[in-house]
This record gives sequence, C-alpha cells and structure tokens, in this order.
Amino acid sequence: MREDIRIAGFGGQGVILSGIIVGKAASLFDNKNAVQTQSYGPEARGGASRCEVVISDETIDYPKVQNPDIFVAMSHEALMTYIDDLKDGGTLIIDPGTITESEIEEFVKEHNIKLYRAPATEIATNEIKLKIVANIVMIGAFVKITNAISKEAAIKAIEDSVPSGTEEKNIQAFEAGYNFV
Amino acid sequence: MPDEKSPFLKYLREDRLPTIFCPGCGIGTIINSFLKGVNEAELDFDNLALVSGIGCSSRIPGYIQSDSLHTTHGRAISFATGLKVSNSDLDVVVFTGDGDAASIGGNHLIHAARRNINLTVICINNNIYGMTGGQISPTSPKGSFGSTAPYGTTDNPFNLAELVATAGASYSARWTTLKIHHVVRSIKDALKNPGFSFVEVISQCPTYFGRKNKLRSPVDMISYMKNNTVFKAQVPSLSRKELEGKIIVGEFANTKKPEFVENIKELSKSKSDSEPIQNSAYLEEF
Amino acid sequence: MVKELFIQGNEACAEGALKAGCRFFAGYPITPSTEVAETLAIKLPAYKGSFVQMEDEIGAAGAIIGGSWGGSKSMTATSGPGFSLMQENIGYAFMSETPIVIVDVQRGSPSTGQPTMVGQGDMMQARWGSHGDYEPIALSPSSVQEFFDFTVEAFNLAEKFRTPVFVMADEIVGHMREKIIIPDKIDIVPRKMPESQKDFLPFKNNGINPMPSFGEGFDIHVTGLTHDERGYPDANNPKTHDTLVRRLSSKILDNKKDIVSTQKDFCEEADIVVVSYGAPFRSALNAVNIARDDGLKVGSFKLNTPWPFPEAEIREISKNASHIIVVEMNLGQIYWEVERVACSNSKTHLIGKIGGEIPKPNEILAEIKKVGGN
Amino acid sequence: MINIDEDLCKGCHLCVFICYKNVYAVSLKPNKKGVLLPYPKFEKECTKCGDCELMCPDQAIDVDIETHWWVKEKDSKFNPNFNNKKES
Repeated sequence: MREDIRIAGFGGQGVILSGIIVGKAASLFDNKNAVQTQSYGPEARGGASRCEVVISDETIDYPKVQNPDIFVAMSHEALMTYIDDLKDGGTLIIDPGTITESEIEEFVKEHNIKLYRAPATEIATNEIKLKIVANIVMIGAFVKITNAISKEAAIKAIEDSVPSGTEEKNIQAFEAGYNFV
Repeated sequence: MPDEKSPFLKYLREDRLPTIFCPGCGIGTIINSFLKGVNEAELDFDNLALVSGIGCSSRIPGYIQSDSLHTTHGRAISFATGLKVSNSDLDVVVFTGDGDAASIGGNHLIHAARRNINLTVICINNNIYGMTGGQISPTSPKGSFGSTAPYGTTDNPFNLAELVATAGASYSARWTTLKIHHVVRSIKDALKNPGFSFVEVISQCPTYFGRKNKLRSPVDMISYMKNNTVFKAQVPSLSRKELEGKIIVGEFANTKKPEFVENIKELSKSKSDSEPIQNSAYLEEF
Repeated sequence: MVKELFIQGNEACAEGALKAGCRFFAGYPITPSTEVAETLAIKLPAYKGSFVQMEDEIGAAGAIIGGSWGGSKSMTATSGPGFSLMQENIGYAFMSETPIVIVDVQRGSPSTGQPTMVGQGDMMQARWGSHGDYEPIALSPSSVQEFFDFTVEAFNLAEKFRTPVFVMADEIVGHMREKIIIPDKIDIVPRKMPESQKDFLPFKNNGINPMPSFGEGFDIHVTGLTHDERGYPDANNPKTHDTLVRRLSSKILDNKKDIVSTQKDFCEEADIVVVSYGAPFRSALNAVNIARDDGLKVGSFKLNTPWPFPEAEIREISKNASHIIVVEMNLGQIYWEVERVACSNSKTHLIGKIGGEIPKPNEILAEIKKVGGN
Repeated sequence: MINIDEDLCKGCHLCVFICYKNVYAVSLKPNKKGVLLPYPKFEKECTKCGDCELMCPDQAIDVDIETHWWVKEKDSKFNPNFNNKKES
C-alpha cells in the first residue's frame, strides 16, 4: 500500500529533517520503500517549507506526492498553502500553538478529514526546554497517530540523523510526542 | 656532424622543424631561454609537463620533446591546474600569449595567481594577435595599430606582470626578448619558486605588430625595444613624461606564500593517512 | 561491507564516483547539482583524492581534462548553464580522447531558466553541444540507486573507450532521497598504461589506444588540433582529418552493442509503447501499470543510454507497436530521434512537459487512452 | 667555430644585431629558400659569449664553446636526463 505524506512549516523548524527521518525509518529500518522530496529555492529559505515522503510496500514509481494521505502542518501559513489537495478522509496533524483552527473548520468537515492536535512547540519549549526539537516531538505524535512507520524504526532513524551528542535529547523529545497523543 | 648543431636542438622534436614561427619572431628565443632556465634550475627534463592554449606562443610545447598538452584558447591554466593537482610531482609550465592569457583566459590567470598554485606561466607578450592576423590585444599600447584598430587603438592596455602580482602570485617579472640573460634567470627563479610564477616576456612580432606600426624588420623591432626599456628600479627617478611609452622591466613580486597543492596535500594527510594517490586511474581496486 | 543509505541522488552520484575510482573533482557551484560537489569536497580528502572549486565551468572542464592526463579519474558536475560553458572543452576531450565524466543535473531551460525546477532540455546539447562530429555516450538515471550505478558505469565506459561520458540526470533524481545499496565490491575498469615507450603511438589508427599519464616518459603531445598518430598537429591534411574523426566516431558506433542499455517492461505484446528516460520514466511506468490493469496492451521502454541512441531497439519495438508515446521534459528532443527511427512503422506522439514539474501519471494515462481509444 | 644551419635559418638577422663584436655579415645572394644568410665574416673577433646562439629563434646557430657554455659542460653532471634525452 502506498502512503503519501506531506510535512510543512516555516523555514528553520526542521521540516526537511523530519521528512528525512520518516523516509529513512521506513526504508532502512522498516524494510519498506520510501522516496523523500522537498521544495527548493527561495521558497525553502524562509516562508513556507515543504517536505514530502512516499512510503510503500511495493516499488515506488511516481516519486512525488499528489494528494497526501497524511498532512502534518507546523505553521499556519504552511497549512493554508498546502491543505487544498489533502485527500478526502485524509489525516491532518496540526500544532495548535501555531495555527488558527477556525480557518480550516469548514474544509475539515467538508472533506471528512481526521484532525489531530499535537502541541509540539509547546512540549518542546516547556518539557524538553529546547524549542528546536519541536519537529522531533511532532514525529513522535505522527508515529503514534498514523503508524506509518514503526516506533523502533523511528528511534533508529532519529539516532542516525541528528547531530552526534544530541541523540538523547532528541529521543526524549520523540517519546514526549509519542506519549502525548 | 652533431657537434655543429645548436645545443638546443636535442631537446626539440627535430622532425617537426623548422618551426612555423615567422622569421625573427621572439618565440624561438624564448624556447632557448626556457631550456637554459630548466637546466640552470636543475630540473629533471623528463618531469616537465608543458601546457598551452591557442596562439603562436601556444605552439611551443609541440616543439619541445616533453609531455605536452596543447589545449583550447585561454584555458591552458585551468588544464594545468588539474594536471598539477592530479600529479603534484610534475613541473608544470604554461606557455601563453597576451591574448590567450589576458583576454579570453584572464579569469583563469588571476584565479591561479590568487590560489598561488605552483605553476610557471611564461607569457610571450607581443602586443598583438599573431595567429589570426594582427588584431589588437589587451596589451596593445594605446595608439598602436592593428587590423581591428586601423585608426589606432583607444583601449587602455593591461599591465600584466603587475596585474598578476596584485592578484596574489608569489613571483612575477617582466623582461624583453633582448634581455635574454634576465629572461633565463627569471625562468630559473620561476621554476624554482614553489608557488604561482609569472614571467612576461615582451617579444617582437615583426610580421603583424611590426608591419602595422612602422617597425618592419625584426631588427627594427628589437632596436625599438632596446631604446625604450626602463628598469623598474629607475622608475621613481623618472617623470611621467619620461616614462611614456616605455617598457618597464624587472621583478614585480618575489615572496613566499602558502601554496595551493600543498594545502590540498595537507588536507588529504589530515583526513586519511597519506597524500593524494598518484596515477590512481591505473589501479584495479581501491 | 554492503552499505545501505537513505540519501539524495546527488550524494549517491558522489558515492558512485568514489567507488568507481574518481580521485579528482573540479567544479563550480550551480543549482541543482551542487550537492555532488559538496559531498565530494567532504569525502575526497579522506579517499586520498583532490577537490578544487574552479573559477567557472570552463575552468572546471579544463581542470578535469588536465586531471585525467595527470593520471586520475576525473569528474565534474553541473547544470544546463554550466554545461553550455563547458562545451568547448568537451569538444577538446573528444578530440584528444580524454576519459572524463560530466554530470549534468538538468533544470528548467533555456538560459538560467528554472534553477530549482526540473527539466530535460539539455539532451540535444549532450548530443551536439560542441562543434563538429563526435559520438557521445550519455546515461540517464531515474532513481537514486541508478544515479549511483550509472555514475560507476560512466567511469567504466569513459576508460574503456577513452572518451568523455555524460550522466544526464535531472533535478528530481538529483534531489530526491531513496534507499541505495552500495555493494562491497564493484567492477571497475582501470586505465591501461602502454607497455613500451619505444615507438608508442598514442593516437594510432586502430580503435582505442592505451593512455599514458604525464611524467611517465612517453613525451606525449596532446592537442585539439587535427593530429597524426604521434599526436602532432597536421591540420592542413584532409586525409589525416578524415582518418582521425572517422575513427573517433567508429570507436563508439562499432561498439554500440556493448554500450547501449535499455529497460523494457511489457513491450513484447504491446500495441502502445511509452518511451521515456530519467525521472519521467517513473510516471510512465505508473501510467503503464494502471493502463494494463484496465486491459490495454501497453508497454514501457526506458533509455538508460539516450546516447548513443538505441536505434535498433526502437526499430524492433516499432514493428509491433502501432503507437509510440515519448514522454520527456522538453518540447521534443529525443522524440525526434524516435520519430526518425520508428515513423515508417508506428505513429509517434510526444508528451513534452515543461514548466518544472515531472509529467503526472494521469497525463500519460490520458494520452495512452486517447491514442488507443478503441 | 660558428656554424649556421642553412635549413633552419629564416634570415631574421637578429644575430647580426645582437653580436657586440660585429662578427656577422649578411650575404648578398639569397640561398635556395630565398634567405639572405648571415655568415661569421669576422670570426676571429668572436669572444664566444654565446648570445647569438641563445638569441637565434630558429636554433640555427652553433658556437663552438669548449669551456664557457652551459649545456656541454654542466648538464652531464647534475642533470643526466637532460643530457641523455636523445639517446634513449
């Protein structure tokens, strides 16, 4: 089965790294196939940043995400920019601290979206005392909610991707996100 | 009777002689000066790699019995950069002209000087494009005539030896073909200098520059040089008017600076256990 | 040890180069190829190799030719505008029979076009970009694994045929991340040093000659001018020129069987064949699979080597297929080659997608249904 | 003894100009290539400085110098490759 995932936020939130971790977890540690793509250029420097991952048990041909099954939005601007092509009945995970929910209420209802809230920025700031790990907190929540990748694979992928010396903090962040939901 | 032949001939590809150079062209003299300079610098002749671009001067490597790379117009220094980095044991010498080095190849010239890569560039500056038939070059003196400057050029010329010195070369000098012994010594110093070395030799092109500028014979040209050469050390004592139209000769840079390929070697040593491997293309496995 | 990595295509290209024995890289930054240079800047020193950032792409092409004669397998990576600048020295490499690898990660074009978006507008530039007659070899990867594999293959072909080889990738393949498997051992083609210095003719008229490096005492003269078997310029001799240039072409064309590589899916019985290369192949295969599920007789034909053009293979396909659809990210470059070869048997169609996105499977599916409507 | 190689000389007469002892003169009759060859008319004036040999752009002049000249004396000592080039 093919799952199309989109993660978006503003530049500097570590959105791209989140996508790499998800792709790495699926392909290297869950024995599935994965393709990760991202937006480049001026768009990627400040403003909305977007990263997409396709996960599948079979060979992945078309590498891009057309209508995501899962959309993780970490900023309001990114949410509004990229929500339109979310699949009917798809999963939307938002960071309520950065988003004005009222603006998407109608869309969610109309397209039968499964909406989840993961206050990643708040957890990162208050529990981990490190705002920059919000993206890792979000991966924790994402794993718990969607089961797109296994928890073990996610942890291995995080350890493999974050700067050495910061593994512990990042795993702590992951667990916090995972346990919140 | 071999003893009656010029001593330089044995280093040339004799089956290709006589050269294509016009009678009285300074390039032949510079070949001799170079061979003498190599000898005085005590270099191993087999270790020379000669690189050139396009133009009359760039035909030199084709006549010297040595590994030689005759490349595209203006690009010789970039080929030489790759060659030197790939095999730093080679003594890489670039022969170039004023158009080749300073016009189409100007960017490569200043960047090689900036890097201070251990190359010796011998620039035969005849102030004109010889091979294409006498067009003005970036070093043609203001007011001189060429086939593309029938009314005299109004362009300002480059001062190459100074340009290269300013760009960061650790050795830069200018002489004329008449000052052969200075040329030899400069080439020797340049070859021994472990950094970017530039030797500009003002040379005569009787066929084009001479004919278009009322200096019809090689002797006319060289006597003009003789009468208009000023040593760099004399410059402060001369007025601007006295210096007008003069060829200033001497050394413009002669210092020691960190060298580019050495830095690459150091990096390789710090990240692996050795310098870059040579002739790695011939290895069957890595 | 076999390594499994989840990396970008451009990084995989760099890994392939290292594995193939590349020990010299000279380049100039240009989107979307820069990660190739960045990865090699990090890794080459540890592999006892050298990295140089040149002043421009012309210099980069020159430097790798110099590097190759210096005895190192050499490579550069660029994108369309840089590829344009390199063309003069690429011609030199063909004429002087210098093995080098040039990676072109294609973007939207012409001119500076779309730096961060995908395109395939350089395919004819790879074929005819430099002046004169020559036969290039070009490989087009459509996955990260292929970017690795084809880079290795490019080095092997370059050495085997003493010629420049292009890896014509694109922004999608260059930037996307996928898992790749790097085997422990890879077949590489080492360069051959000529056996004896005496009477050695580096440009002998007998196909492919061994190549000495500088400093080994061969006193070799290498020139871009028309040269005789010794390498000496002989530019005014019609016969020398004719012999030389024909040999340079035939050393590739006579060995086409060893060079050309294609991938055929369901082509045997297909009435419609979708021809593609690079990233669009992924969309094409997706569309073909969907169409086959709908009962249509469709196949996919992928050119791993757009150059030399697989004429015989396309002609074979055209015998059965009544329609051939070419999918590429330009307004028709490889399409005209297919048309030239297949036109007497099949009707050819072009999906020429420009704008910076790869064709969507739906677009290809729609075309399949349109041409094979009944 | 000064030797001028008739096949290599192109008749530029730089040797005539550079010789500070005015050893050379120019022949009045062109040779079969149309070159007015220089010849060492006042050879006994020659000091064997070798400047003409070094200056000659076409490697056409050989000045027989036994002791002063760089190539013949020195090269065999410190630069064997330089000397053995042609024999190999």
